[in-house]
Amino acid sequence: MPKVVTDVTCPFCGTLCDDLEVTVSDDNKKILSVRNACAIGSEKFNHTSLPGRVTRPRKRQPDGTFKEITYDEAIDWTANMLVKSKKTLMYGWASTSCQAMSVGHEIAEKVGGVVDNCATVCHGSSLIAIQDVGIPSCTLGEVKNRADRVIFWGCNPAHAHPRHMSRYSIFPRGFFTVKGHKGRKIYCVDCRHTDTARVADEFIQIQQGYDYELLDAFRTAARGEALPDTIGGVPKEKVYKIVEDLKAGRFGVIFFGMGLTHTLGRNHNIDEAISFTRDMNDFTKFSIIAMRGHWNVTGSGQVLSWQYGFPYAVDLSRRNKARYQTGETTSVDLLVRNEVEACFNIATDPGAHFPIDAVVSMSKKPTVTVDPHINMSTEISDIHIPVAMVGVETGGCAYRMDNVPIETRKVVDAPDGMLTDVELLTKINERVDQLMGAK
Amino acid sequence: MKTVTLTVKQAPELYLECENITPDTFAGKKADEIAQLPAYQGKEDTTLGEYFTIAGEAGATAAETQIILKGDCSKMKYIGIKMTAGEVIVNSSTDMYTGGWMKGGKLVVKGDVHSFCGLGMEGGEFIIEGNAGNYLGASYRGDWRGMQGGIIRVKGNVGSDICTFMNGGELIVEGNADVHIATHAEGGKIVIKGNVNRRVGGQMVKGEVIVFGKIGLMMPGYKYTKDVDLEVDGTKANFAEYVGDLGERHPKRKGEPVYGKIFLKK
Amino acid sequence: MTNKISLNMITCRSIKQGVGMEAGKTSQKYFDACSIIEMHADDFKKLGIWKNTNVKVTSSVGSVIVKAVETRQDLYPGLGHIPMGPWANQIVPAYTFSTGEPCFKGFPVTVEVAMNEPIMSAVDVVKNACGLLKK
Amino acid sequence: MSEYIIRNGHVFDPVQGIKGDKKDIAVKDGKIVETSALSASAKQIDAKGKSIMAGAMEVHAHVAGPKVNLGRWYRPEDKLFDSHKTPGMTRIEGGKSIPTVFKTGYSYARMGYTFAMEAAMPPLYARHVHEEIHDTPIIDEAALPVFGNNWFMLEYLKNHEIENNAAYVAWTLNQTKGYGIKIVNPGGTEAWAWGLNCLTVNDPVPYFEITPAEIIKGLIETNEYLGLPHSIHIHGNNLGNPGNYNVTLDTLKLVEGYKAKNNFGRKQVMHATHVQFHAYGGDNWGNFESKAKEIMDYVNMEKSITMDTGNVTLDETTTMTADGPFEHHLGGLNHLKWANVDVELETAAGVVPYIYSPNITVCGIQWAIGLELALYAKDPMRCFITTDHPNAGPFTRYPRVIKWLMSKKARDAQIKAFKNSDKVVAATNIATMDREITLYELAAMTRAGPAASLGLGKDYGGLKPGMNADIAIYNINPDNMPSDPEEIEKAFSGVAYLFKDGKICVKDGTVVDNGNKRTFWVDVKVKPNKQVAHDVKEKFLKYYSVNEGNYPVPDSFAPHPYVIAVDATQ
Repeated sequence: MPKVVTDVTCPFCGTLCDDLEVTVSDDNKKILSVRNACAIGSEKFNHTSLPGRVTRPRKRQPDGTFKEITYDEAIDWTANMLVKSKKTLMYGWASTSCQAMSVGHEIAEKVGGVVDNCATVCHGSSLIAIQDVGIPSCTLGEVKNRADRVIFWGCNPAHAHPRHMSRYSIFPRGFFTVKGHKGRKIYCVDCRHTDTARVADEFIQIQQGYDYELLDAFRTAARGEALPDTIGGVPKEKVYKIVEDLKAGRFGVIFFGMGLTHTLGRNHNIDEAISFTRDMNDFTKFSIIAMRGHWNVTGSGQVLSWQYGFPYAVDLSRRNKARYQTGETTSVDLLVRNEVEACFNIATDPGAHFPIDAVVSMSKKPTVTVDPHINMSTEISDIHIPVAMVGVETGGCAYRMDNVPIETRKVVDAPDGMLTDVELLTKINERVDQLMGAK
Repeated sequence: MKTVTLTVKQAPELYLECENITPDTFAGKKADEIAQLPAYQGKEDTTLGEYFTIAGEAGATAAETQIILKGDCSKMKYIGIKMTAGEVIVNSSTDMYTGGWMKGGKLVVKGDVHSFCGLGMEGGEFIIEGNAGNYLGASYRGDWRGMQGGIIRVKGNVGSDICTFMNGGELIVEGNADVHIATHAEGGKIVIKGNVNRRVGGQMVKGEVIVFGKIGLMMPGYKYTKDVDLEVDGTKANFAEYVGDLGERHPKRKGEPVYGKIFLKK
Repeated sequence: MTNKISLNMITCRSIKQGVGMEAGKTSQKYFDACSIIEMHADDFKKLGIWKNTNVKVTSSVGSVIVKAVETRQDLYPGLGHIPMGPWANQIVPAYTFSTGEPCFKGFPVTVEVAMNEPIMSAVDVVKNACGLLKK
Repeated sequence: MSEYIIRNGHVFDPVQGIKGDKKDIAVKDGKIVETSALSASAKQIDAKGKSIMAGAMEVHAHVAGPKVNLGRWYRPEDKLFDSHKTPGMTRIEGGKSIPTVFKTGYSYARMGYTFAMEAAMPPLYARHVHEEIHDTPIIDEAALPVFGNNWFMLEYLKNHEIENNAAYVAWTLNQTKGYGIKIVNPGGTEAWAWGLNCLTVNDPVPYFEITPAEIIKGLIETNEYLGLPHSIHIHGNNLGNPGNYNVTLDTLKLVEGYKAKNNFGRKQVMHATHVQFHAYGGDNWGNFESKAKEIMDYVNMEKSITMDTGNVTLDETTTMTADGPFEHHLGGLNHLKWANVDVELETAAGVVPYIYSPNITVCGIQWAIGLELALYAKDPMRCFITTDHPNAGPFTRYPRVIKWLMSKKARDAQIKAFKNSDKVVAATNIATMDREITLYELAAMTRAGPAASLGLGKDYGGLKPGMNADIAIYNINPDNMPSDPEEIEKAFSGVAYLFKDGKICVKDGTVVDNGNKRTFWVDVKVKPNKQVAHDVKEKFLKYYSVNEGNYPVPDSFAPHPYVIAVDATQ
């Protein structure tokens, strides 16, 4: 008899929908169907049963091909690499459980690693901005229950967080928002007329790269000061009108994405958006929330913070202190400056998502990639160690984009003999202990 | 004043952390003691002696100590960090954090410096004969206390984010600057003899930025008030005065708001 | 005559890219979703090509061959978009302004027609850049 | 397990009324036993010239959870040049005002603490709180879920449905592995969700139309209906503002007519926390003054109250509280980075860095008020020492606070060091107070008292045979008290020995063992309640952003639980 697993958390994006229902075969081996997930989430669950899945570690041979090796061989090679390297980039962590991160950090502290997560190329700018000016924010349920002014700035949830609008931000009816979509005014600021812009009541098309100026204009307008005629292609009349509109709301929220974090100014764009939010609290209630990408990138930031006090790019290379400086201890900078000797990737794919100069630098160093699937990083690594998929084949804690922790669930068994991240890291940790004890 | 000369004998494989190269740490030490001072490369604990040939000796105090660095120091971090007195002269380029949290004395780099130099500087004189990277004279991440005092002079160009959260002191740039100048500043003075890309004085509360060349685009929160004659670093000229950032909060003095100011040479 | 235009380039997420990524980085879905450049109709005209033509996109750090397509996520003329992934990253400058965050959005590129040049697979485009591609 | 006999030390134990007498303490199987119960293999510890107390108990600190962690990561400057690893077995420690979990556990242990209460757990974030507790070494911990602005509670208490409210509280304690009922700015934090506040106990909460006074009384009744080990634990309305002592007195007086009902020996019905922030006179920052005496006159008389001080330590720190509107207000005063999180249906939290500068008169007055509260306290079993970590200062400053309390000389030196010492003296009574807290009183204020208030007095806070072997031995000799107050601070900074559950975890100020840390929580059995079950289901379906099935804290988050069972079905 097929079984239905309920309250399943989707391990794809930072929205972390936890209402999925997954039907699995009687023997716990196969996913038969997935309910309530978006197109991307469904694909993720289906991915477990795609043909050609690698289930054992592989080592690259001198001729460029990969040869299967045992887990023990892979663990030994990895531990030796970590112990030998003066400074190792230990990157990823965004698609694994908080429990796995904890073990990873223990290893990093021993071998002198720099622990960095995907925020480094995603919402790192947002974290820097929050470090500079703080952040007035709220949980997603607050948005659902109270928000009547919703701004999407430089983000496109219709594509990147598909169920965000229906679960939290535009359509749901909440306690004080019984009219749902009708009771909310939706704004979209973007340089493209995206699918998100199509559902907005007001679309503000901004010239790419002028967000900082436009946000400064919003703040200047909120204080009733004069503005130039246009700012980033937006007429000043429109700025004044929107600001008045926002002040008239009861509860406003700004969602922002990589349109701000990646664009010229980076942290400054978010800094200005947060400062605008702060200013608006003098007139009404206002919050701002980052649209975090990977499903547990927030979790990595949380665990690093309670263990070391920094949310990403944590340099433990001196082994007796934790340091942090974005632009120095961040992955892309470390790679491009050749400031590390080896790379350990886990639960993300820098090979696909780092600029090519960084990828080339990585390919020239001893590199191990731990990932359930073949990706661009595994193909340029010396060793690929496949593991069970967290959130599908094993559980563990994850943090949503608003920092709410939600437990992911195991719905099916991993292929026979495959290790989980926690098991693998624990074994690497033990091997590191042996090697370092032997020294 | 006594002089210690450090000559690079081998380049580090990665980057060498040289927080011990300061007059304060060297003070009272002979060459062989200085050679024993720790230096770091990742988890490798090493000594200055491994990477430098050391000659001469330090004075009894920091103020009586001069340090001269010869050879390529472009992969050396933290030179002159937290120095309170004395003199450091580097004949090449240096890496990050050169002159960070400097409190006094004089630091001269004859080449370029990388990012995060002069971070949180409180006093002293820092001269960069080449170019400087990003975050020169800024605050450490999260801190609201950037450059507090002292003077930094750059003969070449500077990168982005210079003097973020500046509260005091002075920066003079002979060349050009990239984006984000004096963001969140609450005091201090910046002079840029060349051009600036964009975003001068964003979210500035107080302080002055004087630009001799062009500003790519003025922030919308700035408004022109009047023309003024100023003497800046020995040059007399007529400048257009702008006040702002009007989107930011401003303290009041005698009931009148105090703004940040940009002076643009006419 | 090879025609060439200059664009301001951004690289962003798309739902197809998301689905493709989860289907597998070596899948056809991923290839179709990411080995493309989206441009405004005016830029197609300026370049003198029909949609679905291969083009070579070059930035300060490198070049990549992708297919030029039209999009629902309307761009304004002069703005180009390649979905984030290995193709886009061939041309993304790694400079981070000391923030850790490379220039994923807002860097200048040139686009020229490359009708007959093949688009490399995801793995090959990365391996090629790293000198690991056995030819 | 090992056996120990601690010989020749001066014992301070209010549980047994031992006031510094020389007495041997025997330890076996994690418990304190009669010396006769030891075998010949017991290890000897010589405590000659030292003072022995039970392990200290932190009654109120923000040490784990979402706002603490936000405070950590959004203040990298708090770790700048302050991250280190002491040689030996410990992990990297860091953070001046908001230490990492490793530093938190080690620091408490080094000062002789064996238990800490996380003072505010938003139920929705309970898993986060427990993940941090799990990673904090050595010390036992518990967490108080916040109820003072919870929608279920507001609706039940508006109609005075105590039984329903009690069933809901019991359900939440079970779901969150919580310890008791915390109230922060009752009603005011819900008002803050609309940018408003409740500044007196009679300001109605928007939409819900209930007053803070009704909330507090309803929760006292709920607490006593259930018979929980701890009483309600309250941070009242209008924290931090000049003239707020009247609101504080109004809040305290709400206990009148209530009696504690429980099986844990707890006597109070209200624990008022960080009273320093609630004992302000004047009506602006210019005429700001101490009302510590007025507050303590009432507390000394009303036996149904316990309290903690919230001592200002004169450091740069990071304020954090579920009192969202207060943090907004504070951010507006000092313009430092303001963070806020509103939590759906439950609470909010704010974080703002703050510098208590000895050059600022108000900070000096706040410093004095905190000390005055303890010095006016007639019953040290009801007045506990805290810094409301990290709000009035980091808990790592306890040795300094103890120094000030134990030495008038130290207080006078600090008063003299203030930039405007005359103004501080004029607005307070501190300069005229001669009382010096004794070691015996200190043991009550930091051990026996908090243990009794938390309902843990049977096993903790004392050194009586049968009690848990949590023991701190300090390098301080009551027969030869140091004339230099700095020696007091030094003695309390690093224990000679710390026993946790009968195991030596700290020796000579150095951590030698990670102990076996436990998570305390209260499991209350109530009669089945269909109404509440229905309401829970409905609220999750309609208003929460997570499924009901994903709300509880799994057992794996507290692998070493100390579960206190309460039967409220009678």
